[in-house]
Amino acid sequence: MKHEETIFSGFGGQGALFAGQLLAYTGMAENLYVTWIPSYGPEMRGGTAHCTVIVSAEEIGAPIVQRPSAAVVLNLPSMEKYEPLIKSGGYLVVNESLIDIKSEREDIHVLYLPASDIATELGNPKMANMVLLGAFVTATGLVSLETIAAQLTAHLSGRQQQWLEPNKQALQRGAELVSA
Amino acid sequence: MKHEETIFSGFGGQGALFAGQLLAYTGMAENLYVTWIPSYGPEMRGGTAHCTVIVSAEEIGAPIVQRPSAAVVLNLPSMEKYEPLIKSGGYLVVNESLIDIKSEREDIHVLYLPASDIATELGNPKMANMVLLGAFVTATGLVSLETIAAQLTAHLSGRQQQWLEPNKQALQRGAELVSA
Amino acid sequence: MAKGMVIIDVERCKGCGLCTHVCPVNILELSPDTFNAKGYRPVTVTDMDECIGCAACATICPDVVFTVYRQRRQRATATA
Amino acid sequence: MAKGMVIIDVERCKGCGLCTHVCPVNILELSPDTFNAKGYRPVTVTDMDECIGCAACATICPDVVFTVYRQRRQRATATA
Amino acid sequence: MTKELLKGNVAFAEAAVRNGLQAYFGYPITPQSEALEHFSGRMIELDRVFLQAESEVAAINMVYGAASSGVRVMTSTSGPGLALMAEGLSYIAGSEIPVVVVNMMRGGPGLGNIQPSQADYNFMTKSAGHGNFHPLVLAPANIQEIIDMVGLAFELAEKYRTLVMIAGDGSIGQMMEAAELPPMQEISTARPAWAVTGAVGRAPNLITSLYLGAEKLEKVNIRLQQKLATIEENEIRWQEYETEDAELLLVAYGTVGRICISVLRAARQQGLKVGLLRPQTLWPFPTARINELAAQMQGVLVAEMSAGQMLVDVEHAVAGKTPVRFYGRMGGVIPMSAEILEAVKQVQEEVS
Amino acid sequence: MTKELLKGNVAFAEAAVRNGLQAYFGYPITPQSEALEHFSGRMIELDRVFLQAESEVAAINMVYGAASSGVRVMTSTSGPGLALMAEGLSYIAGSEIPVVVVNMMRGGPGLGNIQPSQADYNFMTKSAGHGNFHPLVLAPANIQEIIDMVGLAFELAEKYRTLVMIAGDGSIGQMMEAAELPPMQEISTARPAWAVTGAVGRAPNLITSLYLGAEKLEKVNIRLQQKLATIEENEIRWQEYETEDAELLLVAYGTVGRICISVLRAARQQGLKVGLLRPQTLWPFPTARINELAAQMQGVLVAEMSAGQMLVDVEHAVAGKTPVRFYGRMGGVIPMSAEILEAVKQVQEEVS
Amino acid sequence: MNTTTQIPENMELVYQYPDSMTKTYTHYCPGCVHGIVHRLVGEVLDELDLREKSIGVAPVGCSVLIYNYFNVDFVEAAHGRAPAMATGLKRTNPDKFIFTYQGDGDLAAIGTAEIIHAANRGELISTVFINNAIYGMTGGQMAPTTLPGMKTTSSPGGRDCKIAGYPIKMSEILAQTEGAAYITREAGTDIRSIRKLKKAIKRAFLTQIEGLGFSCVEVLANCPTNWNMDPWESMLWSKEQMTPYFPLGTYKMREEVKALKV
Amino acid sequence: MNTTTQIPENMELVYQYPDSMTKTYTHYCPGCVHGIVHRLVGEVLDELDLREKSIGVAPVGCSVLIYNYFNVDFVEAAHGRAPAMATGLKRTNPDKFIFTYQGDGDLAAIGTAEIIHAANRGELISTVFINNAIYGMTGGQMAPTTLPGMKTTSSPGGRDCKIAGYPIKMSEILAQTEGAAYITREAGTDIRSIRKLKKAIKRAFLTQIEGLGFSCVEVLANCPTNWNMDPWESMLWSKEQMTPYFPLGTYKMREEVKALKV
Ligand SMILES: Cc1ncc(C[n+]2csc(CCOP(=O)(O)OP(=O)(O)O)c2C)c(N)n1
Ligand SMILES: Cc1ncc(C[n+]2csc(CCOP(=O)(O)OP(=O)(O)O)c2C)c(N)n1
Ligand code: SF4
Ligand code: SF4
Ligand code: SF4
Ligand code: SF4
Ligand code: SF4
Ligand code: SF4
Ligand SMILES: [Mg+2]
Ligand SMILES: [Mg+2]
Repeated sequence: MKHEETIFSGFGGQGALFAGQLLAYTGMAENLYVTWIPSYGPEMRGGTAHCTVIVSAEEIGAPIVQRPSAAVVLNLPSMEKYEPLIKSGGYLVVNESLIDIKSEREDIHVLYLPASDIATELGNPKMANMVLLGAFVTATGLVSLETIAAQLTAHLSGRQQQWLEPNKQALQRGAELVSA
Repeated sequence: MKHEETIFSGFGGQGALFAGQLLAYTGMAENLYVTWIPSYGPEMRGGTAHCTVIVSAEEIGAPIVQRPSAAVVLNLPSMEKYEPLIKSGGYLVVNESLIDIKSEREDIHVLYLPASDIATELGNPKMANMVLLGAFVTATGLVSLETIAAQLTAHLSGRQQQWLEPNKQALQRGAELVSA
Repeated sequence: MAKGMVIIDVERCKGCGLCTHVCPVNILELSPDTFNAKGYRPVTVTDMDECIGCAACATICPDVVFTVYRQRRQRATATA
Repeated sequence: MAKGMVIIDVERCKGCGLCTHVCPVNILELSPDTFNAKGYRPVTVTDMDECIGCAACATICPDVVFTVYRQRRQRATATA
Repeated sequence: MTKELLKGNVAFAEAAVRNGLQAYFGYPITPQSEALEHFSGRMIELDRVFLQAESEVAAINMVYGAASSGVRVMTSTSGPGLALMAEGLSYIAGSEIPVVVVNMMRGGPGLGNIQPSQADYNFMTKSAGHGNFHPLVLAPANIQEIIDMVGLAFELAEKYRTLVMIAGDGSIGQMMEAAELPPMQEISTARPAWAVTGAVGRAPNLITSLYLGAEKLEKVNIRLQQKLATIEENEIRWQEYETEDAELLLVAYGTVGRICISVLRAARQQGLKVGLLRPQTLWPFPTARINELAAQMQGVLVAEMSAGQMLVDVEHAVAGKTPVRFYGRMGGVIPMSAEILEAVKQVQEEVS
Repeated sequence: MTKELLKGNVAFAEAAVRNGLQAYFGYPITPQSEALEHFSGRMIELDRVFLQAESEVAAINMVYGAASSGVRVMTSTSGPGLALMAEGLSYIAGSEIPVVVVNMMRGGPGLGNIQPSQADYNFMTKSAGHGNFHPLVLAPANIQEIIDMVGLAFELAEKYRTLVMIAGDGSIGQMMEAAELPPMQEISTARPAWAVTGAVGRAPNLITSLYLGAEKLEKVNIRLQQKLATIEENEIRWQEYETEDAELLLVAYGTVGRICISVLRAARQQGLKVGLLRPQTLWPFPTARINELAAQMQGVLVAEMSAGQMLVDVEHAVAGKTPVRFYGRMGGVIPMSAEILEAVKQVQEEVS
Repeated sequence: MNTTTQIPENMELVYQYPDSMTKTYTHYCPGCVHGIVHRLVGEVLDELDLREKSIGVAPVGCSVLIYNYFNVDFVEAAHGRAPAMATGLKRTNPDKFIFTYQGDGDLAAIGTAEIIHAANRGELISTVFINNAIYGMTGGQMAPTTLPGMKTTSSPGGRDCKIAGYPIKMSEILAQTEGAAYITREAGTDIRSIRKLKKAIKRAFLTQIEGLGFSCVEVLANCPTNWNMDPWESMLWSKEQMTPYFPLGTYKMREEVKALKV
Repeated sequence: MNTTTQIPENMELVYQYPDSMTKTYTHYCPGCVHGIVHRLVGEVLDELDLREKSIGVAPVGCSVLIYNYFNVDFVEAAHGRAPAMATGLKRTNPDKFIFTYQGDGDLAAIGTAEIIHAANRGELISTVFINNAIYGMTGGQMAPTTLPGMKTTSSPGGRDCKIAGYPIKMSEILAQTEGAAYITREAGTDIRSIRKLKKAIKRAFLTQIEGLGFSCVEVLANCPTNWNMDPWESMLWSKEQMTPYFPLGTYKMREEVKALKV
């Protein structure tokens, strides 16, 4: 039965919350149950932001979890915080561009991607989140890349629509890196 | 055992509350337990005002009573309200000057005094309360007239001190009328 | 003949005396001996013939005691 | 020789760039390539010799990044 | 059925709009500001009334005014704002007009923080202001439920002419879930007979909570209490999960209630016969049902994001029939299902 | 012993002055305005601080400020004013500073009237604001007791750094009785170490209720709850009357408590074995003692000037050991001893 | 009223009981300006034919029972909150005429924020503000408008402004707000001022009807009871003592308001 | 700070970190004027030697954590109540220097009554009032001072003053109160205005110290984050857009205040 509890985490502005939302939209589009819940703190900039996304074939109880089945980490503090918490057999997706440490766990799948570098190459370092998301769903098979791309089209805000194609490319690049 | 539950009642400004307080001060001076509790309403003029004074040889529980053992009534509405409530064997003291009805009860002591007329005669119709109080304590023997007079001296407010002697006379006139 | 007249709603009067101070012809006074049902000495008119219907009394009365009439003039009259 | 000099507390800088707009001799810019621990591109001085010690940078900096020195004048100097 | 992925704050706001909300007055406060923001766009767009008040004190009195004229009106806030509304809420209760208030609870007391909490339970269910009254309190556990409860809240508020509160626990305002919004409802232009709308062809109406004379005010209080009694008779709502064969009962509401669904699943997997009762109305409280269930239980565990407020009501309901234990987190900490499961096991051990 | 005939409002105000009150901030409201008026003369005369605030919201925050610097400070109010203080009270609780508030309860909800009431029991004992807290609540039944309780209130507030309320019921503010005031106490110029007094020779002090981070705020909440637990252990106060051989227990506080003394006398005269327990602290509540007494009783009658608020605590205490019945008046009606006696007889009949 | 009185034919009615008012006997003390202003409000409601369109908002203060005296829908606000309640009413009933009637404790102390923000929003409501320099209802405590040196039950030594603050000038403050269209301070203490006051009330009400913005008429009044004066003495005292501190006059009047015919 | 740097002998220190401030890194967004004003407050506390005498009152708003940045005793007020809390502090600690630091939501919305009455009482406290035309902390909702047409998260179509009310001018209002001794509106958006602002803060603080009455310095500020601008752009926007609506200048200055040397 499909059931993935994923944490997306990074600096404010790195798009962790949006990547999580996009996954939730996609799960919903694929007729799965989903919850998305952000950490929220005093509305000031500069802190870390994370969200928990649950995608499941079954109705969801707790929307937050102590030990996620997966974590997508965009920066070092997130890596340090969530790497130890991932359930055995789970996934850790790492933005290698900004995180220069490696996981020592052998009971989880770890994917390292130079996400920020790829994103910068595609025109905007803020798209690192999409690189990681593309890699994550491809590795886990949780949802299909096509559905994500469709949801991206639907949910990228007006100002961001100019970045639609590059974002799709970022997803694609992430996917390619893990399926390669 | 001494125990008297008295209601003083009249128009606002007729001094029902003060007469009650004076009785309470006097009871205290005579080493009795006392409570004084006013009716209080929206602070507007023109309504009726009443208070309940309990003077007792024993510690006092309820400070208000459904059926007083005595009532001192300064105006007609007060008469109409409290006359029926007085306990059998109790006292009703009536300001005859303003109340032209009579009690038909035979189980209580009723004293009629032309209090306002006497007070006017003594210089101020507002002293009717003292006439009635003098009569009441004399008839019941609850406290002594001397102690009241002493308390009057102690508790008449600054502006009212000019009326001290006339007030004492009013007490005396009331007392004389019942002991006569 | 009187230029004006007032009707007094005795029971509404609280005997505040304000009207007695503003009547330009000084015909209002508090009743020296009678009381109304509320226990106030209500206002009375000493000489209605003197009334000029100026409505000063009605203008200051807090208790809407007065109804005021005035002799019709030739030209249209503004209301108070 | 320089008329002034500034010391920059790199770690306090948030890279807001305000100082770069007010320096009268235009010697401040945000570091194009380095980041401080908080992840900001901190301000740097391109040519300290040009600094006149006017303290404009310190006056506008919201994060108290600058310490400013100025050549002693003959007459007493008012502080900023 | 068209579900959308909706954030709790936006969901309840849009649900209110579609339920024919005529006016919203509020003051920003985390964690419910997105609701106010949503109203600010939607209500104006629909040519209805939206006004950001200068304070919660003003907001609740604006609501009071609007409700007096018989329109559908609401506000939303969180702890400190709710406290500032206490006087107004009491006036509204005394005036017997229908008003809906959403409280997205955050950590307290005082400024506390903005993390989720359930520590306003007593404030809402026991008093919410001075005098003999308290609101009817609904407690949603997911986005669909908060949407549905908005409609229910208006219905109940208007049916009983009473104050209805929706008690969210911060997280429910922030989380997203798929849910279906109701269809857009026409705004009714009819106004109830008691409302102030201008005294045309009838005696003037008066909306007041002032009753001079103790006997008069006592009558009003008796009426209010009777109304509350009627509500207590008719409007108790809760949901049960696997209680038929349960030997240990979990009682929890809101977000903790849904977390307990996960706890229950995990417990059952481990062979523990756990059931869950999730109150959907905090007042009136499902006292009788809990009492009934208590008979079959070896123990009851109450879980809350508070120091144990609903706990007292559960204890009252259980009435000594079986031991009642408590697991609580405070200050904005959301309990994890694993922690509660631990607590369940502990109770299990203790009682067996 | 020199007793004076004192009005309740004046008595507690003067008692506060003599207990070394350094500052009073308040806003007039019936039935406690005489206290504010008394302070207005006495405090200024003694060169202490008296200020009539622009509202109760301001008053409680002035109190909050003054208390933060470690001085002895208080306010007094009634229902609507208390409701407006809810936010401030919660901040004070969260900041753990000692504050004393007198509430002379009047008829509610809303504007209600100004007659005596006990309908703020829940508001005071269960919440008094948002978040996990409630004050320590003292309930005087006569003038001497309110005088003594003012001293006690300051003592407890300062000992536990907590919020203490004195719950008067309107009539106690208005009535006069003979009582003895305490001697004039010197004002202590010492300030506690936690107070803000200017950071001279020490690290800055901070008075706050803000704790970012759920774990931090949870710790504070745990400390607050532990403090409440300690208070519950040490500070329960009540008075008993003829309970030794009683078969029927009256429970009542404040003015109703003293009325029940008359009820008890009358009942005993009629051969009814009635006893009375009068809580002097409403929180913490004499739960254990009532539970203990319940064992010997055929029934318990709770009398209140409310819809039955303390009733719930008594039921909780009795825990099913014996039937609990209620006699209440609302909206400012003071129950007469004769009415309560009737209720006693009815319970007697019902249970025997 | 004595209806049997014969009215001579050459007489015309120049003053009669306002239709908008009930015949209920007021609870005010003898000579209290509250009564005068009530009457003026009634007359203006009549003249502008507003009775059936009106919703009044009662304050907490001596005029708490104002609703008993008008044939008009009313709500009873919490102390000081009348402008907020009026805002709620007006926003949802834009075709109705909404007015508040407030005392100085109500408007200038506990309700300061609400009146200022209602004014600043240009809320289409009208406020009648009775400044009697005292808390009448609760027994004569100091009001925010109590004069320097004035003795009250909570300033027994006379208001010491250094400690108790200064009498607050609400009209001056309200005039500073953008949304206020008409702010004036009048008096209700003699025939001339009362006639002017009535015009001001009418102008204020018309300001709302014409949609021009917020309007407020401050009325320097009296409180014979708590001032411990007889009514006429209190009128003179109000004029002599209050007016110098609270100068009469129009503090704000938009051009469109000036153009209104009253 | 890099302490190894060699300071040439002919150089003198002209600017250094204020003693009254802690070295704590602030939580403010890059380029936020809150930081500039904090610094100025720190400098003035230093210059007037007030650190050990001071008790600060923190608001609820972005500057809620101000106490972390000063070596000064602090209390954290409820939203808008800082002036009341300051009053309680000052009355019981007349020898201490008490200041509040408040945002526009805090001071001009929910705390309107408290600031006006503190001013009107002539409370001996000083207020620094940061007007950034927005609710910064809660995510950029409309403030009472938000400009006409300005888009915020709660005025998504731009502030429509007919509905949402007009930007409120607090300095103009506070200047109307008797107890205010010094009320000025400054800006924190360029070198000249910042230097002037510092003098104003110093004057305000001295006003309290000399017992002259209430003082308040309004600061036109910025909020790059919620205005969606880069910091410098926000400074220019503040100057260009806010100043016309909120004219800079001294709105009230008692003679004795004018005489103060700053
Ligand atoms: C929250 C609250 N605080 C206090 C009161 C008590 N109170 C009633 S009226 C009033 C003041 C009345 O003064 P004012 O507004 O000047 O009206 P006036 O009686 O002088 O006409 C006060 C303090 C209340 N009802 N509610
Ligand atoms: C009673 C209450 N209502 C609302 C809030 C939420 N709140 C916190 S700060 C704030 C506004 C902040 O704006 P401002 O005062 O302008 O300060 P800024 O962040 O812009 O500096 C609000 C509405 C609160 N904490 N308490
Ligand atoms: S109408 Fe004029 S003249 Fe006639 S009684 Fe009245 S005030 Fe006097
Ligand atoms: S003014 Fe009116 S109430 Fe006063 S005395 Fe004259 S008629 Fe009577
Ligand atoms: S002191 Fe003046 S010249 Fe030197 S860096 Fe700063 S702004 Fe530029
Ligand atoms: S102003 Fe300060 S924080 Fe901003 S870039 Fe310059 S040094 Fe850095
Ligand atoms: S107390 Fe004063 S304001 Fe109130 S009715 Fe009497 S005179 Fe008028
Ligand atoms: S949100 Fe705005 S006001 Fe707050 S710190 Fe950031 S820039 Fe400054
Ligand atoms: Mg007044
Ligand atoms: Mg702001």
